[in-house]
Amino acid sequence: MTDKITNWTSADDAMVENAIRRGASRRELLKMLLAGGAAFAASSMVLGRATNAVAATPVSGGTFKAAGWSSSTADTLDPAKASLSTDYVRCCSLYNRLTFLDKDGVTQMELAESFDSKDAKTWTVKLRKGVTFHDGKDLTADDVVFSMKRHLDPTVGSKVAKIAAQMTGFKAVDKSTVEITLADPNADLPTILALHHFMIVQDGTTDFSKGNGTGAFVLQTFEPGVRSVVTKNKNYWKSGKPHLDSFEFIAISDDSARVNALLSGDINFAASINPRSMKLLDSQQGFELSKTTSGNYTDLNIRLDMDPGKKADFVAGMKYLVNREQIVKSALRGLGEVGNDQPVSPANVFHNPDVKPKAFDPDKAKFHFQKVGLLGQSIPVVASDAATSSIDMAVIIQAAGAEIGMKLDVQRVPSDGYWDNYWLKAPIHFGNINPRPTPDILFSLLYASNAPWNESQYKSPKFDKLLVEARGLLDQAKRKEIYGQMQSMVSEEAGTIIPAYISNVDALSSKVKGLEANPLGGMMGYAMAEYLWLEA
Amino acid sequence: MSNLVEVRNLRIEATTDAGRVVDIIKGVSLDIADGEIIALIGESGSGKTTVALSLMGHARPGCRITGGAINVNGKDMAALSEKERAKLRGTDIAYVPQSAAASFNPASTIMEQVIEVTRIHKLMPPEQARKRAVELFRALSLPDPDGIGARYPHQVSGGQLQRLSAAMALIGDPKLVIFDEPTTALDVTTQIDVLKAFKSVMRAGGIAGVYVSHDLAVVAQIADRIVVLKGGEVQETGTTAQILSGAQHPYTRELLAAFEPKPRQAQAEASANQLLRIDNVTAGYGAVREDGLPLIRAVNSVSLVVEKGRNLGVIGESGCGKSTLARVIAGIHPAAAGDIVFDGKELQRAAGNRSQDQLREMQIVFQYADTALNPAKPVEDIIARPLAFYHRLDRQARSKRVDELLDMVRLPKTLRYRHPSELSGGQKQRVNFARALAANPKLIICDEITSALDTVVASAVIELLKELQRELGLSYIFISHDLSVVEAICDDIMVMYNGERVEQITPDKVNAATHPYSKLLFSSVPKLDPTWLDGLVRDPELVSQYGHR
Amino acid sequence: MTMTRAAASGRSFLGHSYNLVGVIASLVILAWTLIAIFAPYIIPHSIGDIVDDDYFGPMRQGLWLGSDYLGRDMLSRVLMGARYTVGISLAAVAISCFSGVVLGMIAAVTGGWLDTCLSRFLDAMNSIPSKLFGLVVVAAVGSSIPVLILTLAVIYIPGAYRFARALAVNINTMDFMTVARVRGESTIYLIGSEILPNIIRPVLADFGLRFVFIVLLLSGLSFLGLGLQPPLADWGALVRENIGGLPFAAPAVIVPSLAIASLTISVNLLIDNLPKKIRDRDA
Amino acid sequence: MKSGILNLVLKRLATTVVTLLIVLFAVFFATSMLPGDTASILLGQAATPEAVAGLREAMHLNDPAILRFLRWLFGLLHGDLGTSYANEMPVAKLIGGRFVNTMELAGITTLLSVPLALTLGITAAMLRGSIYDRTVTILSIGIISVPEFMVATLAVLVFAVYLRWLPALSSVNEAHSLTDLVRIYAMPVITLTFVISAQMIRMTRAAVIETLSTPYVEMALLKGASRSRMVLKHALPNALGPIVNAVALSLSYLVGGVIIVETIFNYPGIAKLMVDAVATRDLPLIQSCAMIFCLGYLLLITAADIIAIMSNPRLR
Repeated sequence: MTDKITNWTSADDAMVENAIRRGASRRELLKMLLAGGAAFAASSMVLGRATNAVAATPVSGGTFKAAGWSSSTADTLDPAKASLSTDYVRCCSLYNRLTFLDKDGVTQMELAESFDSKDAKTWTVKLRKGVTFHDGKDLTADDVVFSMKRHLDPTVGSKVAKIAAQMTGFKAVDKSTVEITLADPNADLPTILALHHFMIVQDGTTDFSKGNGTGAFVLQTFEPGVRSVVTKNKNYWKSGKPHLDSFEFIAISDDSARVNALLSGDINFAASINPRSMKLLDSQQGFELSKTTSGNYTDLNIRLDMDPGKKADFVAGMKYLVNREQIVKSALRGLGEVGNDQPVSPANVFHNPDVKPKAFDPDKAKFHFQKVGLLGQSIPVVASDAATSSIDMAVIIQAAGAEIGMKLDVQRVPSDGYWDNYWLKAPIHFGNINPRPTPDILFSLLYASNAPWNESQYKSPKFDKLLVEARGLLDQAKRKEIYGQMQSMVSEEAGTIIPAYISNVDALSSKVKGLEANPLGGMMGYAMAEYLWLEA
Repeated sequence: MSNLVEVRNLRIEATTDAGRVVDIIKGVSLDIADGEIIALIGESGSGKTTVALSLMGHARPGCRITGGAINVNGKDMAALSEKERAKLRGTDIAYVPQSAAASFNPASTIMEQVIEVTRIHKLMPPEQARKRAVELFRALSLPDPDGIGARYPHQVSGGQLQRLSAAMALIGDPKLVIFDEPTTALDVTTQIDVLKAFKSVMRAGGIAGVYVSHDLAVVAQIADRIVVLKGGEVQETGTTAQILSGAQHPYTRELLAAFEPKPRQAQAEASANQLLRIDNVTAGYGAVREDGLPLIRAVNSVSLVVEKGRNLGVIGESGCGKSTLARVIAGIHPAAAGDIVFDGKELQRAAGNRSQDQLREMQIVFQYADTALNPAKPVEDIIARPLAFYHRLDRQARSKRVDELLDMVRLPKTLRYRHPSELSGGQKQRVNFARALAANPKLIICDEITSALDTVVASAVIELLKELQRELGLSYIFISHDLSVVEAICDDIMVMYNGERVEQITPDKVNAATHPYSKLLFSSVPKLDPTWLDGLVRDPELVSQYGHR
Repeated sequence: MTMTRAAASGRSFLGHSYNLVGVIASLVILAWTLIAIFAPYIIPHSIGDIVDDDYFGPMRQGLWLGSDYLGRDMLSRVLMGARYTVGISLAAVAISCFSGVVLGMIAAVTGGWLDTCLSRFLDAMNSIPSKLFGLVVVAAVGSSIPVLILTLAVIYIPGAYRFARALAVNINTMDFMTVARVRGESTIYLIGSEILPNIIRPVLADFGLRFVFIVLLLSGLSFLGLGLQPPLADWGALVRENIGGLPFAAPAVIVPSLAIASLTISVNLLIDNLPKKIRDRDA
Repeated sequence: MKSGILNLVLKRLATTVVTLLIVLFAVFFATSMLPGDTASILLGQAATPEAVAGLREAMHLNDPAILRFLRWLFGLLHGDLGTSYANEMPVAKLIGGRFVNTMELAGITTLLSVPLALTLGITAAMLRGSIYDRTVTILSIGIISVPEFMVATLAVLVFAVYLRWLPALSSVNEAHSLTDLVRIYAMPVITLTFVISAQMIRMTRAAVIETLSTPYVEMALLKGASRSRMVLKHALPNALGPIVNAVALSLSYLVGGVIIVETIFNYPGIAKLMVDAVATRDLPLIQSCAMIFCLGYLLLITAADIIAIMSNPRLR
């Protein structure tokens, strides 16, 4: 239950209290909340928190069955190759990372005991003692070095090869200490190593289908594209964990089929349910919704180096044309928060709330479009299912454009091959960015002049200088001030419009306890298996 | 009750496509005494089969028994329920179908089907039924009576199937047996054996019978009394002798007239030029052997000559290769060996390589007009097509010529807008012929064109052919298994047996044929005299060598 | 597949006998075709507009068929959907039946090696499941209306070919074909004037049946996300995107399914009750 | 007589091989036209040029497609289906479990739908023109006209969500007891039975009606046979040819056409595997699945022909 909800005021709290006293039914409550404009639909969430404030003590035992939304023959247990939620969940249950992000986005230690560095360039990592792999071998520095080095080898095809490139040297000082040297200073190294891809595997592993890690569960069966079953790791180094005996993870691509599976009791947990199925869940007893604003967003990119993005007025006009509230309400069914065209989400400690997005103003938009003579021309906008809800957003913007005589031609393209053929290439297209733990990763990945994923080709030397300066700073207050300034620059000057941060909603049966929000994504940053338990 | 069967003004109606209701049987009454065999005579469409079937209380789909009484063996079939009628079928009254080949279920053995009546009505245990069946097979002089039961219908000849269907009818010891034109589909020689078998079995069991047919000669051999039907009404009844000697009703007289041999006018003598000559032509089916001849040789080195203005008749039983010969001459089925000379010029074997004029001058007319005329096109288009194709006539000229052609074949002009399915058998064959004439041919090959027609209609068509020959100087090759038709029109007759030409004679020397097979063939044609069948004595050795055992 | 005519009274008109079921069915089909033609002019809202703040809204004044999952007007989307479902399916079935029948007749008349290799090839095509074939094609060239029409047409050509060839082979053995061939007629004449008139009636019945299969396959493809591009949507896509409304019987999912059913059922009924030519003018 | 069937089977095997080759070449040609390749799709957003190049090297995707296809074909002769690009597992292992699932579902559906369809078809033909006949015809027309995902979703909603009698998913690996098996297979089998039996009913009814109008059936009537004896003993054996053909066509749908049912019930069958394979451009997997569909179709057609021949002594 997220207890850190940004726009939840005490007035709303009072409203809920007296509603319960009057015996308001769940349906009325939902209507009241929606009408009240609070961009927060999952009333059961609130109900959950208000009634059983005292969390019951964890119960051990039971089999937990969860369903994600996509799987294929390309499923893998190799953390470096993990490409989607299904892979992350399985890796989290089998392996551990050096560090992890807790529900407040603060970096906590896991396999590492301590991270220290004087100049943020060379880091010494002390490993925890007494940690063993599933096959009984002890965790040593060599395993960490092997796990880090393999990201640089192109034949591995690691998803974070670019981020790992900045780590130039790894040395096993002794059995339980590792020294990491960076190309240039980066204060966020501990947070970076909390990414799922940096899970620690045993030295020399080539066949990852065994899932031999140090994690809370041991692999029982794995059929790519079908299912995986893991069982409790008796001698797990975290005492008292995990609570579950066995955890099965499958994937159901059809949204309504996934919800129906939950409702019929076949599965206890349905990840990332479609906003349209919300109404159905609401009418059933015994089910909860868990909403997390994790920083995942779908953005509309207008390339500044190509027509029509070249004309500043066009970009400004488009920013006025985007009705952010309607997108959150209709496209995301209220499960999201209005965005201010910059990548650092409210869930991140460095978020700068003072940066205000441009209000929805069709007339101003029309004025800008007329100035550059683009009114009435048909402008192609590429969207796809690959970028969540991008089609619904495109249709809403298209409808708004039609009102003022602006013809936006929405072209929906198939999802396979989208990132390869259309993303970063089409003049106006939608993208989708997964959450990243630190503003430094986000900015260097997306907005730096030489950024590999510079979606709108935003080039600003001043911005690049600030980026490098902030990276090496160890003083958090100064860094927050610089990152705040960078966020307003991006919101003003870049060609990328971020209408909203998408909240990830998972649905679960009331018997499942222990679930918390996490900035790295739904299902407690995919690591829920370790923390959940099943009430009798 | 002296009569086994008493039918009092039976009325049956049928509903046509457009829902119009038409009376097809208008008040028929007849009686059948015990052990008596009566014949129902009439052209196709006269209602004779419908009346016969009504004796079993059965009406074909679309028809309904609406009035009158049908007392059979004391029970009124019209009044009984379907269940009760079913009890009588096969036990009291049995049925012998027209084409036995189609009436046997291809998927089960002959014995099973023959003894099925005993199993349906639980008359006797299966073992006893089998023994009874074998006795009947022997009585019907079927070959290998013990073994034939195990075979499937397609492994047995048409004649044998016909006799097996009789066994099937008799196994239930019926009081009355209905024979529905059982021998029409058979060759003349086989017909004799079948009729002999029927007659002996019926007489031995003293069973009453109804023999439906359109062939007066056949009926004369087997029936005691004859009922003549036309348009669903009884024209005349009487004993066989009365009908044959002094028939009153004009229609009956017409039937009898069709049997007298027509006086033949003197034909143009063997004129000098030969229209068509073929020299030892061989053709057949199946894989071609190394000597270039096909495995199965249907036509075996046959030679013949057709003079201008004279007709050649080709006669033989089914399977003797006469149709294949016709197709070889027309080029439809290219010959494997031998050459064909037409109007002095050597013809290519396959029609495809012949010149358009050669194709035009030689036309072929087929037996079944239903398949020879395109059902989807009106008569005028069918006749006009050769005019457009060969003579490039424009619309008016074609339309005028079509009218002339319709007159030539004695058809009313109003027929031109009708589709073939709306014409009678005779009319269809005339349209078929008009199409051939449209090409102004020199030679017309007629392949069994009258076999599917009633005797009366057939003789009319023959008359037409003769007139046209006189007017247009045509010559015909007339192929048939029916001697009387060939005698009526042809100047020379060629007899074929087993793919070979056994003899060529002129019509007047028919009785003085030399080759044994021709003798057997010509002697098997039934005569109007009722005692002919009993008196017929056939050289057994001849029959065994040439007849279809 | 003949259904007895006893049920309906037979009225005759223009030389054909009609019956009640056949007439009703053809009226329904006519209605949908007219809607398909005049859809753009009669729809109250454009199909992209969001007109209702709530989603899966009930039927009411102004929004006669309720609203869909985004709050768009269902009536206009169904009417425009008719244009795509009927239009695309009709175009596809026309192409597939035309080419299937022509190929079938040519194969039957020429026979020999052309017949065998054509049959072999099209039989092979038949073995690839239709939805997967659609998937591969759309994945290769993207999904636009012409691509959809061609894909649907190609999927059903083998079926039309086999059906027409069987009929034509039957007609080919008839004597009037032999007479025409001996006359030296060309293959085109044999097909056009001799065979086609005889097999046109069963081919029309097959045409109707294939139309139904194509409508269903189109909605199947939409289910797999391979159908039309938003905001365009044929009925199958409408059912697919509003499937979320099924649990509480939202009109948004019920109406398009009824539309599909009404069209396919009436086509099926029409096939079984085609007007019969009156042929009882006795000689 | 036996030689009749033997050379038919041999001739049919020859055509099967030829057809199979045609299909494999057609599928190869289609897949080679697909944009992008396995490497770029697997890397997804992280697909930088050198990462893609590195992965292609690892998967040896660099040699030309035609060569890879021929190597797969050559491997096929030795019964080796090649290794999947996406996860380096042998294709046979990937397909193995799913093939069994598809066959199980197809088998159970056949056992249920074929007898049902035949009885309905035959009885409708026997009682032609009656109320029963018309209801069966209208029902079969109705069922044919409803898209299958409607049938499936409705079934799930009614039986799984509201009534909770049956599981919404068919997790086949939890079927330990017979009751489990029945519960798990109930829903997909019911849906599939709906989808394929309608067509079979119509075909059976038409075939039986046609044979009922033949002379030998009328002969049986004239021998006093009852209506049921006429149909079962005389009409049906001769109508077997077209009926068996229709059944074969419907069953071939069960192998490849059930992608929608598999998606809704999350049933791990081959159709979904083929969809994944196309999405990841996994050439060996696509070819193997296409081969299975083609073989399934051809074996069914051959079986239908053999049964038709056995039932008709004239051809035997």
